Amino acid sequence: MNTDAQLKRFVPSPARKPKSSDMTILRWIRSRCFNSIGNSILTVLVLGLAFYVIDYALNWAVFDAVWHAANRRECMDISPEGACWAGVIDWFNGLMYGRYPHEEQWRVNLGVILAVAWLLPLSCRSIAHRSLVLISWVGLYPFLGAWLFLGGAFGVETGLLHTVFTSLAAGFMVMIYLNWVLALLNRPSLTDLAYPLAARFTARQTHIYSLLIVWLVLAVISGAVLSQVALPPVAIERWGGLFLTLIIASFAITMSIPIGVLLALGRRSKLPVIHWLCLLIIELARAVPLITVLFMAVTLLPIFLPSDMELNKLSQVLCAVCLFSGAYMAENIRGGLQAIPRGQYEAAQTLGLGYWMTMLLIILPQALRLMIPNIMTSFISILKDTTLVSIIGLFDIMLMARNIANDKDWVGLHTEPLAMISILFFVLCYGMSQYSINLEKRLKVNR
Amino acid sequence: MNEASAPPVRQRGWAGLTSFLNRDSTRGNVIQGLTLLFVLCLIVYLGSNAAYNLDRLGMMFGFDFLSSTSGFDISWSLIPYDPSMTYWRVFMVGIVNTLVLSFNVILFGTIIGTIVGILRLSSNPLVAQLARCYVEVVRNVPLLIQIIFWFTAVFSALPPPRRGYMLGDLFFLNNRGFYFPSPQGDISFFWFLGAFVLFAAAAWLLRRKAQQARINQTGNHKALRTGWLVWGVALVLACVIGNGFIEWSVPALDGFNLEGGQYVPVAFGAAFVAMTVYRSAAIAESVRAGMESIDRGQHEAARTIGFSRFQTLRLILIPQAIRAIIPPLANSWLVAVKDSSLAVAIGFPELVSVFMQTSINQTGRAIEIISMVMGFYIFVSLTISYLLNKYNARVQYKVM
Amino acid sequence: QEKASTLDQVKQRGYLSCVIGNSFPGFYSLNKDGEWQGMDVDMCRGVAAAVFGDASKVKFMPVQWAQSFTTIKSGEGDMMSKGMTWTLSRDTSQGVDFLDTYFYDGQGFMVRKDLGVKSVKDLKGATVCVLTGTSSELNLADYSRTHGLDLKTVVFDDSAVRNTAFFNDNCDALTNDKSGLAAQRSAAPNPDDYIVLPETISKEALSFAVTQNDSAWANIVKWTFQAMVAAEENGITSANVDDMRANSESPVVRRILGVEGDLNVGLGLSKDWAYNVIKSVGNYGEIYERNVGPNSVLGLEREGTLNALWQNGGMMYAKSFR
Amino acid sequence: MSQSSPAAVSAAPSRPAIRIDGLNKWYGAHHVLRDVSLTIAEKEIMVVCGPSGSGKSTLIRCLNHLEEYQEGNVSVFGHELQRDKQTEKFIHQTMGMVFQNFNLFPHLTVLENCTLGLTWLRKKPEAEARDIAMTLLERVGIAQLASRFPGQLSGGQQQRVAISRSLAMEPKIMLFDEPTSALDPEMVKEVLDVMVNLAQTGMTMVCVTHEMQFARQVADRVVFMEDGEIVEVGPPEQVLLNPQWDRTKVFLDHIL
Amino acid sequence: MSQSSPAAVSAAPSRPAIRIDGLNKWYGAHHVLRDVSLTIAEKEIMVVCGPSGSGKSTLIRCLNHLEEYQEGNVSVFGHELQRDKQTEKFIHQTMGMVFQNFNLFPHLTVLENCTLGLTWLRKKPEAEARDIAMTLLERVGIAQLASRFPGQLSGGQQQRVAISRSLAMEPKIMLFDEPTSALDPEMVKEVLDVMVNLAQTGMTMVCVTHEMQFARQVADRVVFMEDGEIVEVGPPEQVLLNPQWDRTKVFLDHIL
Ligand SMILES: Nc1ncnc2c1ncn2[C@@H]1O[C@H](COP(=O)(O)OP(=O)(O)OP(=O)(O)O)[C@@H](O)[C@H]1O
Ligand SMILES: Nc1ncnc2c1ncn2[C@@H]1O[C@H](COP(=O)(O)OP(=O)(O)OP(=O)(O)O)[C@@H](O)[C@H]1O
Ligand SMILES: [Mg+2]
Ligand SMILES: [Mg+2]
Repeated sequence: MNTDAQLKRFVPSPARKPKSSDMTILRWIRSRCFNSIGNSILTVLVLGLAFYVIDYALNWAVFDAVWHAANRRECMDISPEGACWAGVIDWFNGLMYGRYPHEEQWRVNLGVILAVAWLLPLSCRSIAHRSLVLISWVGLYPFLGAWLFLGGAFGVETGLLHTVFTSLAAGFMVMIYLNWVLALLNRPSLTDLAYPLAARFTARQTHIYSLLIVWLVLAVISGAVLSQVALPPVAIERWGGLFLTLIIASFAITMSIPIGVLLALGRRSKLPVIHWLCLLIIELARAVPLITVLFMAVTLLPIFLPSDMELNKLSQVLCAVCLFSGAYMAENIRGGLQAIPRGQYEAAQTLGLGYWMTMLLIILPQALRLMIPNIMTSFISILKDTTLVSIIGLFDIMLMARNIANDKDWVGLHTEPLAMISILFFVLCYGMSQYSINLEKRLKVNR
Repeated sequence: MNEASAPPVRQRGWAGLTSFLNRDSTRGNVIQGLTLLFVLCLIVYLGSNAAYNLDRLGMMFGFDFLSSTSGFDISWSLIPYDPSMTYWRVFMVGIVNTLVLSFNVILFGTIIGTIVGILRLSSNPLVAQLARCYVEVVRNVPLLIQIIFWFTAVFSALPPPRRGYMLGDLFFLNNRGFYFPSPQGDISFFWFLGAFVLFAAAAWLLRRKAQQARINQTGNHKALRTGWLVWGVALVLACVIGNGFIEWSVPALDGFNLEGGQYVPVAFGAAFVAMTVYRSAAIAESVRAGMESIDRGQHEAARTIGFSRFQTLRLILIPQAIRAIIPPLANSWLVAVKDSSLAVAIGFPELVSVFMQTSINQTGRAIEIISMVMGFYIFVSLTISYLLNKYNARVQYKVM
Repeated sequence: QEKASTLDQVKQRGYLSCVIGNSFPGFYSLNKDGEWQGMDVDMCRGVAAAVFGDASKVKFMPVQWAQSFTTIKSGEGDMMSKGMTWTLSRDTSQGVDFLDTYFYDGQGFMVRKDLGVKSVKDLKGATVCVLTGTSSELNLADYSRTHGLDLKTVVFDDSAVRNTAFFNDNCDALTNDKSGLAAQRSAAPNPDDYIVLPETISKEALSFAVTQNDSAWANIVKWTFQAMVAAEENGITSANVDDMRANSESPVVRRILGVEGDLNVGLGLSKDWAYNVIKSVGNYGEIYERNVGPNSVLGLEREGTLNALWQNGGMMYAKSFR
Repeated sequence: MSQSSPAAVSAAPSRPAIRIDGLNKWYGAHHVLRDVSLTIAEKEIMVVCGPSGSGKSTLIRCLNHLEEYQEGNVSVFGHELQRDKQTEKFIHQTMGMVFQNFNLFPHLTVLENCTLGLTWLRKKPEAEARDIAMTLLERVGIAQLASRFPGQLSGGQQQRVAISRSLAMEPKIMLFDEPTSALDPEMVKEVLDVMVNLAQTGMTMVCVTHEMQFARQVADRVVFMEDGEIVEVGPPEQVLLNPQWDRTKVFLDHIL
Repeated sequence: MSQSSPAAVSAAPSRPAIRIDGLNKWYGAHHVLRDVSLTIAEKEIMVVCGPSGSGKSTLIRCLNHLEEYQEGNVSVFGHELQRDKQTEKFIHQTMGMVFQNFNLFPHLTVLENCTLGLTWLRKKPEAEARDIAMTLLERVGIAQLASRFPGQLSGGQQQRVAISRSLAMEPKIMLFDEPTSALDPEMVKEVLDVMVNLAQTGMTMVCVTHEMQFARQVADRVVFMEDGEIVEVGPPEQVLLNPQWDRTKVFLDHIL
């Protein structure tokens, strides 16, 4: 046997780059597209079809299209074959904001910007309470947004609860942004700054108390500032267009996750009553078309609720859509829960985590991540399904678009608005699905 | 670790009660009891509200309206219908139309979807990309828009009856619909059907026999082919024999429209095409996912044995993928049935259109009608999931 | 328990809620600024002006056909003005009271000129496009049965889709209230290719409806409309109403405008209620002109129709303000 | 090396850490544990071996109540197991477990895996939890990987994280279920080294493993199971080198 | 035991079964095989070992063209591998492969797994195919399980089916990629026994494995790889007992 001293030392030879391959583009095409007769025929067919479709679509939508005209008749006189985009452009405002008053539309824009801005600090990895950003967005932003969109003198016309929560939301947003700045400057967060103060009152869970202190202080300040603002009220009936579509869709999307989680956990529960109840809700909601659920919400709900209850169509529809999307989401999440290996539950159990902690800290984060593609698909279908609210008469973008054909100037203009919102939906939905693919890839790196 | 070292002892009195309450089974029962109570209260509350409201609004509840005359016409119905028939008949017409539409969508959507799904995995990048474009475009635009698009932009744009397309004076396609000859008289048609069923059954038995023979000894696939052949011959025979008994009614131009024969309206065509296209995209995705879910090792094992691409697909991949594909597929079918309700937008007389819209408008019986419609969809959904579960139980891989 | 009077409810709520539909050009439809416009809409605005003195205090509730009546019955909607035809069954079994007819219509047919059809009788075997849930659908079935026309119906939920279908020649004829036909004709790629057949196969009296057995409220709606017609009869317009109020000598005009008498007391409204109505929405003629007249989307001539004033041979006949 | 006295080897010492008494368990009709009785003393290191399906995992999972059993008793430090919150809590505070396939939480970093229990259950401030975790990670030699995700580690490294995660909760007893059998041959040694170290600190350990080298080196007693029964118990010299039963010998011939 | 002459051990014999010449392979930028050259004689039994990630699997997969490579040549019985139908066919007729995780077709019974290739590719009548398959299944000792589905078998049994399935196609060369590493310790032996038997029939075999017992028993030569390179080749006595390189020794110390 060789002793260690006699052994030769192994030094790996350095890695090198492959010699450049002799594969040219032409050869690549040949090897992939024309490598057999069948394949060649297919290739030619595909090219022909693509050419025909693209040529026709471009001619109609771009080359022969009319962009400026006073009414439909003028469009037809200019170019009978092409699209008449002028009507869509004329109605653009209505398509976007529905019946929202002209001079108040900035509030819609601001609300959307705030919604996005709320999430921007997520880009900073070191920000304090990073996980709370998303949670607060779901839980608090709606109050702020609702106040912006509905208006009313703050604290006077708005209800007490709404006032309080709007202040809390505003305070939280300010806190997120202050924390963001502090994190960028590499300084301790507000919570840490308030830590000594909180430590005076309590020994345990001090960081939670210090968070609460900072939040409440900021909320009171922002509430005071907001109370100086009086936005003219805008009734819910005036919401419409893309704005309404997005409100319904985003509400349904955000609510579908908590509802779905609860239903899914309930369905997996060992307690028979809970299990069967959740199973019933999920299966019933999934068995019927959304249209019937919507119809039910607007025709039957008023019958089943107390007669003096103020209901508006939007809230009825939101209820229906949430229940519906929640049931679908529950099935996705259940799939995710089932895919989590038993070992994860056991590992959590041996650490001593209870049921809810195991779910919140260990299982749900994984299940949701695992199901991102399915969840995203559900989100996309929720967004698409919101067009159905037009059938029961909510003035979402679809109904606004269909209304163009009833306008005096644009009587009968039908295809162009549809084409326009098709493109819009395609962009939105495709964007979402690409984002989900991206997200999935990014999360996979961690695995 | 200090807190945990003291072993707890059995406690009595209050402490015993808390320990009783702490026990998992007790907590479970309490939670369940509360839930049950809550649900019951909710039902009672909603019920009493409904009773009060119905009374207040002077609405009636009951299914007596089903036997009254509807008074409105339905543009297309597969079962005999005229305005002097009852609402129950309207319900039936709606169901039949819904089922016919969704059955066709399911059938063709599945076929096209499977093809597109497999094309998406093609090694020809052009083909794969085209299939991808198809799927992406179709599934990212709301179905409602697509239905309206197909109706207004394509089917309505067909030429009118007098200038429509025709095939040998038998089949006609125009902007009213698709017309084709139909057998006249019920009795002879049932003869034909009977002959067909009989021959099909005989052929099936033969083929089964042949298959068994193949399994037992003979090695080649001749027997199998014979089985198929017999089936084909039987089919032709059934047609020929059946034809002798049948009188055909052939559509012909008369006045405004084609008279005679059978037809399907363009609304059906538009709804059918839009929904088939939409469904096929969804199914293509399931098929692709199913194919991709198969372990790479299976491809490799097949390749090392020497199977060609096609043989691998046919012998190894598809039989396995089927198991992964069937559940989402069945789900897709279910969605197809539900989606058929959107055909209301272009006036195809399906269940929601004739019953939940027109009939509610005429009678005002919202609770009854909506619950009947929901009941129908729930029934369909339960049936499909029952069949699916049966199937799943059958095809699961045998494990220890 | 006794239901509070609708008038009190409306006053307490601070606005009038008016049941309309999604879209019926000329009667109610959205314009591109998202404002409701049309004849029905103006009627509601008039009532709001009568009650509050402010025509903008009205909330429009576009509801489905299916919910029209329940919305009124449940008290959610105060009045319905959605081009609803007054029929016996609706009046008796739907829990509403129909009031005045503000527009006399009738169902007609539009066909392509080149079909050479001159009368509905020639339409034997034809395919007809119709909107679902309307009385047109039922009338059509009746007419087809009584005259043995064997018409085939194609039903639509959405008028825009129905129109497109018709212009694409999917049906031989389009049936609708005649008021609508003109509008639909104007939407055609080439309006001259189409004609409206002379027959009117049904009577469509488009009327208001309010909840049953609340005559105080019914009176307000009724008399608001009467005020519009009476104003036209007496030559009061939104333009000259101030002038008339100040200077008119006519006792009728003075009574209408609340300068004289106490006609408002019985209604429970303010003295200038009718003035407010006319000031904000105009008289019946103005409303007609604005929404359905020759220069509107519908382009309907008024002369010689039932909707003309009685002096001109129509049926618009104001009851006495006395 | 094992530091236990001969007394600990031959008989249970005065204060048993775990006492198993006539344990019987069925899966449906399948009788997987048959009258298992065993006493494990404090600071004892017990190795369990036996062929596949003999019930080793089931036994060890019964000890910390991951599985329920139908008959018999298990008591830990005199505290009898039963299904209620308090016992559960006590058990999980007393025992740590390391699984065959690590069961790390893949969505958390190595550090977060280790601090999770400390911050959420022991309510330690984040900074303190971090210090504790880092000390442990250093002890198993992977402090430099603290910010990685489990998916980015080799099997051996993952298993070491799993051990740290358990140790962070300061258990008195550690259970190992085939901690090295999912590892590449070269990585086995890393993990075994950590376990040998741990054994030398005087931790009570119950360890299912086929690594006979390890058993010989550190075990106080070895248990050989077959078909849900304990065939042989004794010091490693006796069970591994000089088995009394034929079944034990056949098994050892195969795996050695 | 191997019957090869010393000549076969030291140098390639006159007719090489496989000849690998300057093989280089990259996964993206990752250089996984670096100038690998090796000649395997007919009837030779070659064991490949090395640490995880050293490219053993990649090498063996290049041999039967499951992977493409960027540089170098592989020829089998004088046929150079390239991407065309004929070579593919030749390769798959000549070589059988057994995978680490069996890759049986789960939707077919054991028997159908073995006869599938015979009936569809060799166009044998079903009865004949069945006889061949049954003979092979008997040879690996699981004829009684022929009608079960793979999911109903233990790992060792599954691997034996996989071997039969390959053998049914009458390959001249068998490739094994860690055939026993997914198995329970006791089942390893079943499979190794089958492989030893196979080796004795004079089959050419290339086998990636960490079972040194097996290597010593049947291998004609052992290849040790590291980082995509061949570090050492030679008869097992030399490579396993008396390695020339430090890396080999470190590795062997770990796994033995
Ligand atoms: N959840 C379960 N349901 C039914 N039977 C089970 C279950 N878990 C284990 N078994 C059976 O119980 C017996 C003992 O299993 P156990 O996992 O304890 O064996 P083991 O000794 O750990 O084997 P291995 O070395 O393979 O891990 C086996 O026969 C197994 O098939
Ligand atoms: N499909 C792939 N894409 C990218 N890299 C790969 C791929 N397959 C293997 N590798 C990398 O190539 C290297 C060699 O892998 P290979 O599987 O050949 O190793 P091995 O020696 O078989 O290891 P093991 O003993 O773990 O099976 C590894 O570093 C691996 O990460
Ligand atoms: Mg085990
Ligand atoms: Mg490998």
